[in-house]
Amino acid sequence: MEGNVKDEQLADLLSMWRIRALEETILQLRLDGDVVGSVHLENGQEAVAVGACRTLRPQDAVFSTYRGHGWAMARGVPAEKILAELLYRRTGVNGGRGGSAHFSAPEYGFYGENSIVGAGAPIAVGAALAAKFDGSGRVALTVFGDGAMNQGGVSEALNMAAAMDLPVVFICENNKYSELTPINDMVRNPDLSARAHALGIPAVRIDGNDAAQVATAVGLAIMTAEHGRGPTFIEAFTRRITGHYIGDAQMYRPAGELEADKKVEPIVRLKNALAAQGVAASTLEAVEQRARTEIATAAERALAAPLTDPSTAREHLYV
Amino acid sequence: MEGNVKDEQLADLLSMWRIRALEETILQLRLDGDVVGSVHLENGQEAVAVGACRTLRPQDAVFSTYRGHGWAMARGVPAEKILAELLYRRTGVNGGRGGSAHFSAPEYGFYGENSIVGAGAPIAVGAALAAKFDGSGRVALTVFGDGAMNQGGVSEALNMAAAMDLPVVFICENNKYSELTPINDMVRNPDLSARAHALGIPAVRIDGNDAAQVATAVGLAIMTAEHGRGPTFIEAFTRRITGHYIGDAQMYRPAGELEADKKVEPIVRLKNALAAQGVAASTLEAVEQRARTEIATAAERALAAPLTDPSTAREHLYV
Amino acid sequence: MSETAKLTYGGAINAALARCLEQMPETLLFGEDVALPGGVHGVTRGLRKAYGERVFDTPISETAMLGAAVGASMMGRRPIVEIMWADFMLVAFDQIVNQAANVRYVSEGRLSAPMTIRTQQGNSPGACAQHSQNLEALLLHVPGIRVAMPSQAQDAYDLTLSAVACDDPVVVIENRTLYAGAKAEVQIGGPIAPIGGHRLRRAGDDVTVVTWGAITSSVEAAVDATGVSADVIEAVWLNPFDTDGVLASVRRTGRLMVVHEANLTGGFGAEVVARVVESGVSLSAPPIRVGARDSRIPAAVQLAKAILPQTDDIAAALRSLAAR
Amino acid sequence: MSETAKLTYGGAINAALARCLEQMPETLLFGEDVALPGGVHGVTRGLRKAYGERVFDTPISETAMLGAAVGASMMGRRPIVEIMWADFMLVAFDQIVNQAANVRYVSEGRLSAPMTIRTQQGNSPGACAQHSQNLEALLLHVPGIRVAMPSQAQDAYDLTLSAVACDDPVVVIENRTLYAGAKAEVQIGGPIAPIGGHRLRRAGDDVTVVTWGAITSSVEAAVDATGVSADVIEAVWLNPFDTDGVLASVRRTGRLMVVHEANLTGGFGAEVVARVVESGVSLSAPPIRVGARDSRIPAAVQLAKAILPQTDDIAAALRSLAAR
Ligand SMILES: Cc1ncc(C[n+]2csc(CCOP(=O)(O)OP(=O)(O)O)c2C)c(N)n1
Ligand SMILES: Cc1ncc(C[n+]2csc(CCOP(=O)(O)OP(=O)(O)O)c2C)c(N)n1
Ligand SMILES: [Mg+2]
Ligand SMILES: [Mg+2]
Repeated sequence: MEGNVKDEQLADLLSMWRIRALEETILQLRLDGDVVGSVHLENGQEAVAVGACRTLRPQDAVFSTYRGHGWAMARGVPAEKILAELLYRRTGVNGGRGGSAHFSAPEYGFYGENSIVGAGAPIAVGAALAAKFDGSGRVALTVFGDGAMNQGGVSEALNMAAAMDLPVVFICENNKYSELTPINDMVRNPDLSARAHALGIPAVRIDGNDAAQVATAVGLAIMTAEHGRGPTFIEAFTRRITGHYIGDAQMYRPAGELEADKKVEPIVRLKNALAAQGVAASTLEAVEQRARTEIATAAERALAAPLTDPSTAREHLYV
Repeated sequence: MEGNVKDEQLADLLSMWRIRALEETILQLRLDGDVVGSVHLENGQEAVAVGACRTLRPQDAVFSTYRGHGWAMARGVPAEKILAELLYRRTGVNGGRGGSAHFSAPEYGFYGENSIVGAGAPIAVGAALAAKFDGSGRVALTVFGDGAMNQGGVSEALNMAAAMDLPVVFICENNKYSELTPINDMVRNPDLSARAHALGIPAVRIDGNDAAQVATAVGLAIMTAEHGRGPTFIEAFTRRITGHYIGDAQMYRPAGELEADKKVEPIVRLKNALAAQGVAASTLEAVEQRARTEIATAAERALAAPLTDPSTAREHLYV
Repeated sequence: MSETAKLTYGGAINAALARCLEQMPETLLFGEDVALPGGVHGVTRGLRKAYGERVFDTPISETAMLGAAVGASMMGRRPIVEIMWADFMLVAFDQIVNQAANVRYVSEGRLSAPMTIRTQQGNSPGACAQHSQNLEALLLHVPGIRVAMPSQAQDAYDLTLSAVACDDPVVVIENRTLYAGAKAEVQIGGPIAPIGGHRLRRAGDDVTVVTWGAITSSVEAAVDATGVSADVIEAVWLNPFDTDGVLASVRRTGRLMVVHEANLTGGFGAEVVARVVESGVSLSAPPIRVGARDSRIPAAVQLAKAILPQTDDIAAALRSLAAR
Repeated sequence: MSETAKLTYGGAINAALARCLEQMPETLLFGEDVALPGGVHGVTRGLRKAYGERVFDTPISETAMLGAAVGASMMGRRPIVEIMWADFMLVAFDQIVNQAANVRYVSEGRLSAPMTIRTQQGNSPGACAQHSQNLEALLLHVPGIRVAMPSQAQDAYDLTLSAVACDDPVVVIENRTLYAGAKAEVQIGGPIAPIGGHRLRRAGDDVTVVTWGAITSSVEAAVDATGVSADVIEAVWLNPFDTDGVLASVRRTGRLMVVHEANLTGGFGAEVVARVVESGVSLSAPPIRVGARDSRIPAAVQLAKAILPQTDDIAAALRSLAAR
């Protein structure tokens, strides 16, 4: 058991490093001008995606927000295809049509990012509804931010899933901010999970910087769904340790907050935990290195691929 | 004190009878073809409007739904003007432009019905927001049904009012049905007030067939607002003892339900209570008669008024 | 397998939905009050009983309903969702415009959203401003969705089937004033037609009238009353719109009139006019649009009449156009 | 009191908002991230500090925000609410179309909704399909609201003031690609103009080009590049639309072209074409519309270019029109 835990932790560490390296690579590509437009990184929030996605089964469907690169990767989408998407290459998951904030890769169970706050939740409810009839055993997982809880469609989705006992896992990544505004200024009751609870949905508040905790919660949610007991709501506390988007000067952060957040961010934390268990620094180093090498290779390949041909721009509007 | 209570009860009885007589008159006008289109009566729900409106102050603003004739009347809009509105007369509160389901009479503090489920709630929040700056001391009261709780805009309105401490009284008239569908089939947790509570809003569940209870709750809500403590949510249980709209065959009601509902409807109940306190049958009779006479006179006058001139149809689109 | 039945417009839709549920096991049918109560207009009566849980009632949550249709259709279901009044789409327009319409295109064809939205629109006597709008133009500016608008029982049947069978999102806009009209012979059970095309309701030489929706019957009445020799083209499919069919007629008649119940400014009539004149087809008179005056719709019947296009307005416009 | 200042487009809006807050005590300014952070594009920077609680941040609740604007304006406030992207209006379109637009008309003038919605729209490099739409046509089909669309700093200043001073709901559609452009001399502090009117950006004899929004500069570039002698009419107010101004020009030039960034079908260009041809003004060539191809907007810049109208497309259309 203990050995297993350590292996799992090392695997989580690798997954998180992959996402971190992906995001850092994207940042660099954006600063270099290879990637353009608005880009939302999830540095610091990796544990939620990693813990959730390692628990999901192949038949499950993930619906994320614009902050979705890491979710896609945790779901198994190759970094090269994600990077190629952001670089508008033919080899991108959608040939560049989705871009950073709106891509999908259904072949990996990643049903897409969404750039309308809260809009993924009702769509996930639909994917769960389909599961009621298609024998897939699918659970739909949708992730959104703390701010999204104030978007009416999310309330509607929660209620409909509850009323119909639909197999949905709602994950609210509470990273304390909605863009540049603290969530606690925008609500009276800072316990967002209470809203789900009030709708009759089992709701937990967990440490979202601990992949194992996320995995546990999602595992229970899947079982709940499998038993026909419908949705679960998970409020996962985490912190983004970058801006809301690339270029965000983060003036809204109180002094010292970012530094504090960086001390509890999931990679640092897990590294510390593993080191405390006696894992050698070189082993930990190697994990990071492996991830960085993978992503670097992926970036090279993505950059080398041809841009999607503009003559295809009008295809696929209709069947 | 006891005498006062009895006087108050007799006054409530008269107010409720006025609404009942109004609605019955409208029903007859609709069946006769004088009134056309979709009409939603509030028979059985009168105590909510009566209890709430006798507690409101002149500066307060009411926002109701399509089921709003009684709310308007309880707020002081003369029956004649309401009937004239439904009859598309020049003397109607909006000259017939609003009709049964969408009229307003701001001069009486009745800021209008709304035929989009839930849409009045955010607008009431705006009226309350204005009060924060205009020195009016206004409290905005918005009433909507149980079904409206599943409309996202209502959740948004509740949260915004809570987050900003705005003086709003949210009244949910839980009459068990949304059109032809039982609310309990559309939610998992039948306690709708829990949703407001989860947002940090004081929330009570009361007997909406008792005007005194409604008045008490609204009185407390107004005080809460006056103290700058923001919104209150009141779930008022009531029953409509007619169809959702005129013509609704009410096939969805279990056998015996309507009969049972009619035994606890507010007028019957209050009459019984007054009788038990020794009020003479003739006194109670006289109250009803007074209301019926008033409404009959109002209907006659409304019918005698000229139709709004069609040549005015294009006026007032813009300033 | 094709046979005929005497059906109202509403009955024809009911029959089409029954056939979809019967023959396409991936269909789902849901909306407010559609299942146990059979719909506020009775259009879906009996379907819950016949097809069980695939037909269900929803909370008053248009965003969740439409979102659920998007998600279920992405997974291969074929949801048919009812928005009780077109006006109510607007609380959830995001799920149509930003979500459903993007699924196929943005995913580069990897995903699709074969969902059908049934709704109904327009004024009926005494309906308030929030239950009277004709909103097709809003949908017709949105690439990625299809729009159909039947006004006769046969088309109601046929278009519903074509919409449900279509692999893209389709909005079928019905009209509640037609549901319980006279019964007509409806061919049922025949092959499902592909989407698109128009119906020629009158044939003539001097004017081309393009119209759609319930007002088509007023157009027919106006043509009959004036005796003007006119092609009356009912655009039962507005997207795809049969521009070629319209042009072929206008080339012959040299005169174009477009009639819709929606208000004039920004209505789809402008698009029809623009396409015709851009084509360079020669016109013997300037085209005319007839639509509601730009206004909100008052509940008062006598006021609404002054806003909405009446048969007489159409006839007058037709006469003046034919005379030029 | 009028003076000039060197301002960007965004700075001009900021100055106009500051003046509104200063001179009209009934104004309120709110939206997501507009107050403490000063707006995601920095347009509202400093206003919270200067005007306190009348400037505030809201939850991500467009329905509540817009509803709050409706309610506050009914009570005599003059709310200015920011919808960060026009695409986001669609989650709350009901509050604009079914609520704000109805207030004055349905109440027979007893109530009004003097609110201003500021939003911005259009594509910018890399923006996804849900952050790229040009949605003015949807608003322009809605009687009861007004729509303005400035593309230059001076107009951004002037129109914002006129919108806020207007006693009806006005949507001011800005464009984020313009916010941080070059500074221009802006006349500030002058009298507030009534709503309406157009701007003549180029004067010529052979073609009338009607356009609006950020694409106006592409139109100017195309006119300059081709050397075609053209009136370029920027319709900074789309509702009310200055039909007379356009007709006066077309009567002289005999040729009409309309250019917008929105996709063609159902765009407001159709309305402009329809009004002109209905007027009976004689044209020497069929009118031409240039707009985005009917498509969703891909994030990939090279694909978006193939969808959105480029200066070259406009120039080519202009040449061909002038040559006919
Ligand atoms: C309907 C809508 N409103 C506003 C926005 C603009 N917006 C994009 S992200 C964002 C903040 C979301 O905050 P949160 O839900 O906490 O997610 P986070 O970005 O923190 O992960 C906002 C307001 C949007 N995309 N959609
Ligand atoms: C957004 C919207 N969706 C649907 C409707 C149709 N509709 C009108 S009343 C109603 C039921 C409302 O039920 P409830 O909120 O319980 O109020 P009640 O009628 O019982 O007073 C529905 C679904 C509507 N008017 N608006
Ligand atoms: Mg957040
Ligand atoms: Mg109810």
